[in-house]
Amino acid sequence: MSRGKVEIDDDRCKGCGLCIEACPQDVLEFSDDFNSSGYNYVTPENPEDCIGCGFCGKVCPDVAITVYKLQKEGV
Amino acid sequence: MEQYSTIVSGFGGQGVILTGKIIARTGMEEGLEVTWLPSYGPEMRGGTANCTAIISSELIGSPVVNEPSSLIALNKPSLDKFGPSVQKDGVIILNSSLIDDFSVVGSRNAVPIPVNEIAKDLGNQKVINMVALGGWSNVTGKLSLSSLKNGMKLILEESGKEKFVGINEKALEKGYEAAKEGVKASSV
Amino acid sequence: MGEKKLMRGNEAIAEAAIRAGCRNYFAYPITPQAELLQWMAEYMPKQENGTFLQAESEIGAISMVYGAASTGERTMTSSSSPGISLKQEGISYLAGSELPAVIVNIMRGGPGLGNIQPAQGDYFQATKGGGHGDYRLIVLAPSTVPEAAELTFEAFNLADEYRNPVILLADGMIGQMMEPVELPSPVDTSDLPTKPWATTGKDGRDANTIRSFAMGAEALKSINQGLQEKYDNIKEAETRYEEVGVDNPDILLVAFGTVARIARSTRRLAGEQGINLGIFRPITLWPFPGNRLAELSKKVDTVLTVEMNFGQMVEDVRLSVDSDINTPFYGEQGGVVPDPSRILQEVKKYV
Amino acid sequence: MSEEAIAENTAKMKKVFDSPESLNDQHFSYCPGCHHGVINRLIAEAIDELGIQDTTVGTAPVGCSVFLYKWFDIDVIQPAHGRVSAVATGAKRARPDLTVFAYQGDGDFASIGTNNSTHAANRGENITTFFINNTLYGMTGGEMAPTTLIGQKTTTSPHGRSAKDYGYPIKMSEMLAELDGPTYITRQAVYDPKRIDRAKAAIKKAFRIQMEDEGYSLVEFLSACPINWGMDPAEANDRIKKEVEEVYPLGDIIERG
Repeated sequence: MSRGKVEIDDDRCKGCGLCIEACPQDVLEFSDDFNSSGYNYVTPENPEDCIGCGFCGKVCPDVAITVYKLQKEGV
Repeated sequence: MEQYSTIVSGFGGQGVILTGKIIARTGMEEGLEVTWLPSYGPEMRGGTANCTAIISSELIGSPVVNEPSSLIALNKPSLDKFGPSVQKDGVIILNSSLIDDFSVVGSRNAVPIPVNEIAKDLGNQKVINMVALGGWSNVTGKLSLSSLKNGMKLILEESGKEKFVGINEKALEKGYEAAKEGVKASSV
Repeated sequence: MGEKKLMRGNEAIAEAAIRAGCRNYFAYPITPQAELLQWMAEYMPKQENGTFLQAESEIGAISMVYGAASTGERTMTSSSSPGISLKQEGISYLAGSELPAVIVNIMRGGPGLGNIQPAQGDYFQATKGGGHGDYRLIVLAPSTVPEAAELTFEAFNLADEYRNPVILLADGMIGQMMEPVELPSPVDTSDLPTKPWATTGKDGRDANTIRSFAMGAEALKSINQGLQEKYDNIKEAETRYEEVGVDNPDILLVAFGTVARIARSTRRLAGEQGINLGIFRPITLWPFPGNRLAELSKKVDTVLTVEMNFGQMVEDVRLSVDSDINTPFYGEQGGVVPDPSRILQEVKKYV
Repeated sequence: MSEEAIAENTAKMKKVFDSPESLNDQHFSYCPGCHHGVINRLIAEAIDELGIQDTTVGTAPVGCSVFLYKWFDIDVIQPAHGRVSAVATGAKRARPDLTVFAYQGDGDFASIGTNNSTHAANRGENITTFFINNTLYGMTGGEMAPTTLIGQKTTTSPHGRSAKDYGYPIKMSEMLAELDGPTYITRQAVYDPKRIDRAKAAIKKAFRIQMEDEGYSLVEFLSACPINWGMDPAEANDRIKKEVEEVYPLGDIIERG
């Protein structure tokens, strides 16, 4: 079970790839598709490895990323 | 009263600006239309200073006059500059303490008053302008001595200088008296 | 109205602004309007929420006006000709962003450094633009100190009503001279109309933006069309003038500001010589009272324009009257103030 | 993992990173990899966290961030190029109860508006300035700025900036720190999560200083402009680390209590 989850808004993503660089778990990759603006957007290729650290969201210049983190039981 | 214009001129520090303001302020208190226009800028800083005060019972058109009804000349350059432009039947109050030769006035009514000496006798060189203004009141008859005293008092009070009202009143009075002598002197 | 006070034009303007509810004043010193700044420095901090700030530059001052006016507060700056040139950037932005503000220009001689003597050489700058883009300022031209105070007070109302900058255009003589003034009673600033468009924090409403910017061609065109409609409304409602002896004049003289009052002396002299000199004085230089002038001009053969420049308002006069009317011009410049009898000489050339 | 398992998993998850309230749901028009977007978001997050969305007025520059009013859900004033510090001054003086920030680029803050920015700082004007230093003029086509590094090629220094012709990169933050007016001046970068966290802390601190009426605060950001630098975004980040920071070192420059 993954500890985190990342969602990328395909339409907002401009494919700069900074999130791919920032991700410590190699979760993210460029997709094979292009969004409506023509950008080769980023997509979670290995979502199960996400730890919910939020680094990708922090470095994203386009506010395209939402990150979730699994909460500890009882919290 | 028909429009009556006065140029007050001297070097910076002789109180010409204040003198003109007192004429204007007094006129206003008398219910007249008035304007007061200073020369301004670098020439005021240590050079000659002059201002024009106009009093009138009608609306005043131009605040600038090229031929004033009267002139108060506190030094020689002022007399030389403005003396020849005073109206032919106009009045010139001149500071005879500093001006010996007043031939530029021609046939105009020139009243020499030794304002520096009079001020010195009063113990305050700063009141030469009031001595001259007192003389102006006497000779022109446009604003009475008591009205000018009131105008002067109002202006000094408003600028927080009420402690100088007394000495300035005396100076106005002395000038007014001296003008009688001056008139005699010029008609001789 | 209160009691009569003997005041310098610059001081009367400053005090009238405070009484109109102006609480934000930003400026940079320049002769011959320095007393205005000095008055504000003394009295603005004594008002509740009063801001006086001597800016780092004229450009800084007009930009501070832009910022303060954005918050909806009554705001003013003042300067003299070369300083007003520097402010043109900000004035264009104020007009483009539809911000109310009052700008006082106590004109001196130009071009360039010119001198500090009275002049009317900034007519074009004030009425035809000055800055970039299609915009208009309401331009008020007082001819006496009491009128300068009155129009300053009124300028704030006009600025607020139309969300438009207003220029009070007077020459150095009006700034420097003293006349008795009856100042208007101070407004209660809490009674001033609220400005829902102002940037005051979005608390409880959608966010507001103050801008003169629209990227799209159609968008900008539409904004400009809106401005033009507003300018048409101003023309309709706010054109002001004064006329003296225009019932049956031999000749009509057109002048604004100081020259118009000097022309009154000329009228007196002319009357003594059996000449009926009519005087038409635009109080709003923009909107220019061209329609009224056109009507009056039908009564005469000659409309003589007199200005303290080498011919600026005369262009608007010529645009207003029929082409068969003689429209000569007489101007003085450099600080030379036209003398009433010298103007009479000009008048007599045409009657 | 089955769909059901993922769904169950998601239910136990908490959103830890999302768009701030103070930003509108609008796409930025910045180029891919441009740091303006990160900085905009950090400012918006700071506004949210300080609870000042309703009382903040931003001033936008002319240039790439000209659309600040579109992106931020706060009141925004759009001034002339270079005038942002003076306009923010006017707004703050008129309404001292508001939190006013000035967002300025290299040209705005360090060239055409240096007079205005310097004097606002010197007066200790109670505003918060965000200075985006990307070592050139981005919007107009990558021209040389006063902040351009020696030897850096731009469209108006195609042979590299020469000190002989244009002097040296202007260090606005150090220069202003020489004045007695400013309260807090710091230089930050946003090329990795650690520095982004620090930058956000600096923004919040700068805002707090204004909110406590403590005077002028300035946060300078070393910002990447991959397109005009002719680099991909990762290389641009690397350039900041290796070249730009050499000239403009990161960290607090002054902090006065």
